[in-house]
Amino acid sequence: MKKTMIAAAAAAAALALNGAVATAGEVKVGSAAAVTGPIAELVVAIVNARNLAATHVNEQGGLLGGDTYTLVPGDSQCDPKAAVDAGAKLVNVEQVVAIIGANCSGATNGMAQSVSIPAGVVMLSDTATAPSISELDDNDLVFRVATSDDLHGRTLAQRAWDHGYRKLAVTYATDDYNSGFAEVFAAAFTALGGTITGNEAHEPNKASYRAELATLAGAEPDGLVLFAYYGSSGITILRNSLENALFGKFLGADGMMDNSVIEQIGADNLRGNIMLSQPASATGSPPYEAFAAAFEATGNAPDAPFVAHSYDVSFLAALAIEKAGSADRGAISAALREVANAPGTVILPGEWAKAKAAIAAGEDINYEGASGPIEFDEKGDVTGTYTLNGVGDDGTWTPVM
Amino acid sequence: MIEFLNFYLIPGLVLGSIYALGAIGVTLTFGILRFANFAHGETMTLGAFIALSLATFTGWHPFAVLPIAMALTALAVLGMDRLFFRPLRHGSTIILVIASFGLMLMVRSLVQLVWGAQLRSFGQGIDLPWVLFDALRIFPKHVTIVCAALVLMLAVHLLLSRTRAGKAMRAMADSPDLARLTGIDTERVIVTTWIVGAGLAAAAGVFLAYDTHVESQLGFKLLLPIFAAALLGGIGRPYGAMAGGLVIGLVEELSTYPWIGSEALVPPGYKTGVAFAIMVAILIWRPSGLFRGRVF
Amino acid sequence: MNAAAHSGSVAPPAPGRGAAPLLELEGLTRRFGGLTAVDRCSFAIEAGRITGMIGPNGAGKTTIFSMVAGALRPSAGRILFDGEDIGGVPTHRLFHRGIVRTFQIPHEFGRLTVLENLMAVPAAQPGERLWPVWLSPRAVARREREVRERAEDALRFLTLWELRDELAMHLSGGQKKLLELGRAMMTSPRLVLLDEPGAGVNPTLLARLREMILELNRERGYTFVVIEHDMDFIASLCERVIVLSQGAVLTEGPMERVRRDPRVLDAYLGGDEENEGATGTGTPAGGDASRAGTAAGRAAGEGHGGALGAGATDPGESPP
Amino acid sequence: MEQQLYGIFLYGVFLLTMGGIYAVLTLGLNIQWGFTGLFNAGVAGFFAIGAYTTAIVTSAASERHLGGYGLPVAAGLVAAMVASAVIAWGVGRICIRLRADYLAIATLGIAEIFRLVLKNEVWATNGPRGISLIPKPFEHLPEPWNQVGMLLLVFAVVAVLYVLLERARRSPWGRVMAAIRENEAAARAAGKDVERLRIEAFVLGAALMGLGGALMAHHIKFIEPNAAEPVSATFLVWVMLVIGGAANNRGAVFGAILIWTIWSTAEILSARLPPEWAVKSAYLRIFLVGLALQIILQRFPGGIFRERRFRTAPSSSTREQPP
Repeated sequence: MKKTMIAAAAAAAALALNGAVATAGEVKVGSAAAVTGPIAELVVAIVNARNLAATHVNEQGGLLGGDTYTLVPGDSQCDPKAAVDAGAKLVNVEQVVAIIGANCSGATNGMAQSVSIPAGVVMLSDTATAPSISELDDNDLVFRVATSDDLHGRTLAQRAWDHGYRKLAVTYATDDYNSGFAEVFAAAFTALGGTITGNEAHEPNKASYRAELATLAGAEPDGLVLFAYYGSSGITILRNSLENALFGKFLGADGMMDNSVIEQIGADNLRGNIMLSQPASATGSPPYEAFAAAFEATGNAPDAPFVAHSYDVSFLAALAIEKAGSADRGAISAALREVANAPGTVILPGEWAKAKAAIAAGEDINYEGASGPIEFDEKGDVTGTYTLNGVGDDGTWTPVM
Repeated sequence: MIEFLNFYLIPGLVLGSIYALGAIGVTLTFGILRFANFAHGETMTLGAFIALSLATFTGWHPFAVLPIAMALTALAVLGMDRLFFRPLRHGSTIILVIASFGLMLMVRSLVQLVWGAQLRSFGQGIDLPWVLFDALRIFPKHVTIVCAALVLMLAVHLLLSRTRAGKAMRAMADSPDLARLTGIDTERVIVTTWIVGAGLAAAAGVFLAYDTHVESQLGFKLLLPIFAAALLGGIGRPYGAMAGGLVIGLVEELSTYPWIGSEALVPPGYKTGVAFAIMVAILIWRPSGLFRGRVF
Repeated sequence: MNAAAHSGSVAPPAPGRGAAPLLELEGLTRRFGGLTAVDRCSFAIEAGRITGMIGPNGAGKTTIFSMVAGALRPSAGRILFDGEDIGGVPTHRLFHRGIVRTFQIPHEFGRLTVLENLMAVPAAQPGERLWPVWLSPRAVARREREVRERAEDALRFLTLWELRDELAMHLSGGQKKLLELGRAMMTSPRLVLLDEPGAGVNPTLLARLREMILELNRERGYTFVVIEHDMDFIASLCERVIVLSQGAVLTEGPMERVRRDPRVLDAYLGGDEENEGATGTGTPAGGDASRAGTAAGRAAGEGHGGALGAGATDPGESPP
Repeated sequence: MEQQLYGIFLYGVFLLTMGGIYAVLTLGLNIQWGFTGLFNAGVAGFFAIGAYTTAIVTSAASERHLGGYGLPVAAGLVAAMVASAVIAWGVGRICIRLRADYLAIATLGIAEIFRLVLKNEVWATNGPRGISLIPKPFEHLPEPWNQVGMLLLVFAVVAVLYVLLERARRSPWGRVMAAIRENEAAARAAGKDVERLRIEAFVLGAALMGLGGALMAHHIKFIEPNAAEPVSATFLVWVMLVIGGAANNRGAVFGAILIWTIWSTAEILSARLPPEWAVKSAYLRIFLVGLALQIILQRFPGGIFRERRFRTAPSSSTREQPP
C-alpha cells in the first residue's frame, strides 16, 4: 500500500516534469507570490487580480497569434530561500518569458539577484517597496510599479502635516515593508516640524497590543500612525485602541487598506477617524474605475492592498510581450518601457483588444495603470501618485482630500 | 495605577487564561505520550474554524456551539492520532515530534484549503466596556472568556481528581512505566488525553478568535508561548500548565509597562522574546517547573 | 588467564590487609526534599578487601554509592578518599583517581558493540580529540590497537568474547552485568563500587561472577564494595559487611556475626516498604503521597527510566 | 526541446545547490543529534548567525548595517563558522546539561530570541529589511557556469565535511560521543567529561550550521530575518536528518537532498493545476509535503540509512579464541 503510494508519487513527479514542456499556443509568465507564509491573507486578492488581467488578455484575442497567456504560480513564501527555489523552477523548468511579483521585498530581492538577473529574465514587481531593489545591478531587468517606501513615507508625512497633525505616535510591525516606512515617515514628519511622541516596533501576530498602545498613548499625541498589515496586527491594534479609548485618530498606509478592516471594526467607528495612504490613481479616475469595476465583478474588493498594482504588472507583462512580437526573454525589457511610458495611445486596464490592435498597427502605446500612470525611470521604478482614503458614507474606502 | 489595571493586568489575565487552556493539552501530551506536539497550535486553529462554521450555519453565539466544536475537534484529533501517531508510538520520541511537525503542515494547509487564508471573525464592530468607578474598564467579552476558561479548568480539575480516567492520566504523566505495571489501560488513557487536550485547545482557539479574529495561522502564533507556559508549570502537570499560562500571559503584557521611568521596560519589539527568555531561564534554573515539589 | 599480563599496570600494589583505610565516610548525609536518604553515615573501607553493604530497600545504599562516585553532592559530612575530601568532585574526575562504579540497572552503551563498550572506557585516548583524529591518524591508530587488545582481554576474561560484535542492547541482563564489571577492568581502579552485581543474574552466571570478582581482587588487587541482597553471595565474597538501615549504619562486621544480630533481622522484617524512594522502584499508589517519593527516587537513581524527572538536569542535585 | 532539457539541467543545478547547503546543515545537526544525542531545535539561530556574519563581512560598505567590510567570500565563510561556534559555546555553557526535550525547547526559544534581535537591532542588521548585494562566488561567469560554479563549491564543502566527519565518526571521538548519547551516566562513570564533550559536539555542529547559513546567504545574495524562520531553517533540517538516518553521514546528505527534492518539486506538480487553483495549489503542495513525510516516517521509522557501528573483521582477530 505504502509502496504503491510512493510509486504513484514518483510517477506523478515524472509526469509533472514532462508536463512542464510548454504546449504550443501558450505563453508562460511566472506569477511568484507569497501564497503561504506570514502575509498569506493579503496574497489571495493579489493573485486574483493578476489572474483577472490574464483573463482579460485571453478573452480579447490572446497574445501574439492568439496564444493563451498563462500565469504559472510560484510560492515565494515571503522568504528569500523559497523565492530563489520558486524562481529557479519558473525560469528553468517552466521556461517563463518573464516573472511578475515575488511580493515581499526580501523574496523579490533574492529571486532577482540569484535567479532572474543571471538568467536574463525580466522581473516586474507589484509589491516590493524596499529602496534596496532600486540599487540592484540589474541590467535593466528589474521593474516595479510599487513605489519605494522613501517617497511614500515622505508623502504621507506631508499629508499628515497638511491635515493639521503636529504630535503623532508611530507603531510599526517588524517586517521589511512597515519598518522601512516608519523610519522614513518619522524622519520626514520631524523635518516638517512635527513631533513624534513615540516610535515603537511591535511584533506582529500577538493577541493583544493594549500594553504597547497604553505606553504610546501616555504622551498624548494627536493620533497614531499605524504601519502594519491589517491581518497580522493592524486590526487588533485598531480594536484595542478604540475599545480602550487609547487612540481615536489613525493614519496608515496601504498595508491596512482592506475591506475587512471596515467589516471587523465597523464603518461607524472608523468614519472620520482614519486616513490611509495608497499609491493608486485617485478613485474616480478612469484607469482605476476600469479596473475596479472588472475586479468587483469577479467578487473581489478593488481596495485591497496592492491589487491595482498586481493587475497592472500582469497586464503590462502581456503588453510587453505583444509589443516585443515574440515570446523572447531578451526583448521584454525594452518593450516594457515602450508600452508603459508616454507618449502613445492611452490604454486603460481591460483594454486588451484596443492595445493589441494599436500594437499591430505599429502605434506607440502608453498604459495608464490602475495604480497610477506608470512611467518607468532608468532604475525601473515609478513615481507614485497617492490617494488618502477614509471611510465613506457607504462604508467603503473613499478618497479624502 | 488604573492604567496598569486596564491595559496591562486585565489583558494579561485574558491572554493568560487562553494560554493556560492551550498549555494543558501540551503538557498532557508531553507528559503522557512523551513528545512535544507541534500540531497543537493547528488544533486550536481547527477548533476555532469549526466553531466559526457552526456559528455561521446556526446563527448561534459562539459559546453555544463551543461544546460541539470541542467534540468535533477532539474527534478529528483522535483520527489524526490513529493515522499518524499510533503507528509510530513504539518508536523513538523524535519520530513522533517529526510526525507532529508533518501533521502541523497538513492541518494548516487543509484549513487554508477549506476556509482560505483570509481572516474572519465571530462578530463585527467593537465592544465597548463597562466603566466602573469612572475608570476601571471591563469588557463583557473578557468576563465571559475568563469565566468560561475557569469553568473549563474546574472541569479539568474534577476530571483529574474525581474520575478514574483522570487519576490514571496523572499516574501516567508521572511515570508511564510504573503506570503500565499497575495495569492502567494505556491506550484508553491516551484517548482521554487527546480528547481533553484537543477540546481545551479548541476552546482556547475559539476564545482567542472571539476576542480578536481567526485566520489560518492563529494557533501557530500561540504555539511557542504555550510551550513556555507548559514548561513553566512543569511538564506533565496540568495545574502547573494553568498557572504557567497565566504567568506567561501576564508577564508578556506587564513587560512593556514603564516600571522604571517613562519608557517601556522591554521594547515592544522584544515582547515575544519575554516568554522565551522566561522559558529558557526556567529550563536552566528550575527545569522541573516553577512549582517543583508542590503536590497538585 | 590474562590477568597476569596486566597486573603490572595496576597503579599501586595492593597494600597489606589492615592498612590505612582507602575510603572513609564521616557523618555523610543526603536529603531529598523532606526525605533523608542517608543520615550521618560513618564507616571506613580498607584497601585490597571486598566489603559488602547490605540493608533493606531504601536504606540508602545506592545513594551512598552515588555520592562516593560523584553523581550526587552530599548534603553534609565528608567523604575521604586517600585522606582527601572528595565530596562534590564530579564523577569523571573521580574515575581518573581510581573510583569506578557499576549500576544496579546495567548502564550499557546500547547501540555500541560490546567491544566498543569497553574500548570507550580508557582515559587519555588521543583519538577522543578531533585534531589528532584528522591530523595524526597514525598515533590514534596505535593507541587504538592497545585499547583494543586490552578490551579483548577483558572480554575473554568475562567470557563475552563471542559477543564482541553484538550491540550491547541485545545482551541479556546477566551479560550486561558482566559488561559493567568489564568497564572497571579497562582502567586501573583503586576502588570498585558494585551495585547489586547479582540482581537478575542466573545461578550459573552468578557463580562465575563471584569467581571473577575474587580473581580480580586476588590477582589484581582491586578493592571492592558490593551492594547485594543475596546473602549467600555476600557471605561467600566478603569478609566484612556493613549493614545500613534507614540511611544509617546499623552494624558492621563479619557476615556470620551480622547474620545473627537481632537488629538486622528487625530491620529487614520491619523495613518500611513504602519508603523505597532511594532505590527508585517505588510503586505508584496513584495518590499524591507517592509522588514525592518517586521524585526523590528519580533523583537518587541516575535519572534512568523516568524520562521526564528532574534527574541529572537539576543543577541543585547534580555535580557542577 | 533542447531549451527544455537545458532548463531542467539548470533547475537540477539549483536543486542540488540548495540540497547541498541543506546537507551542510544536516551534517551539522548530525554531529549534535546523531552522534551525541543533543536535541538542538535552534538550527535556525546558528544558520542566521552564519548568514548575517558573512553578509556583514563580505558585502560592500553600507550605512544601513554594521560594516560591509568587502572581504573575500572565504573570509566570510570562516567568520561565519567562528561566530556561530563562539555563540554556540556560550549557549552550550548555560544549557548543555538539559536533557533532550528540554534542550530542544530551550534552543528553540534562544533561536527565536536571536531572530528578534536581528529584527530589532537595525543598526547592525538593517532590521527586517535585511542585507542585500551579498557577493556570490563565480557570479561573474556567464550562465550556466556561475550556477555550476556555486554548485561545485557547495559540493566541495559537503565532500570535505563528509570525509572529515566520517573519519571522526569512526574514531574514538565518535565512539565517546555515541557513548554519551547512549548513556550519559555510564559515560560519566567511565571517566568522560560529558559536559565538555557535549559542548564540543554542540559547537562543532553549530559551526557547520553557520557555514550552511553563510553558503545560503551567498547563494541567494540576500539575507533577512524571514530566511531564518523555524519551519524552513530548523524543522526541515530535522526532517532531513531523521528521514535520512541519524548518526549516519551518508543518510544526512541523502536525506537533505531527498527531502529538498520533494519539498521543491512538489510545486511543479501543484503548479499543473488550473489557474483558479493558483492560490490553493500552494496550500495543496504543503499538504502533500506533509503527507509524503508521514508516509516515509511510517515506512522507514528508523531512517533510510541506519547507523553503522564498527565490527571486528574476521581476519583482524589474530589471537586464538579462548576455550
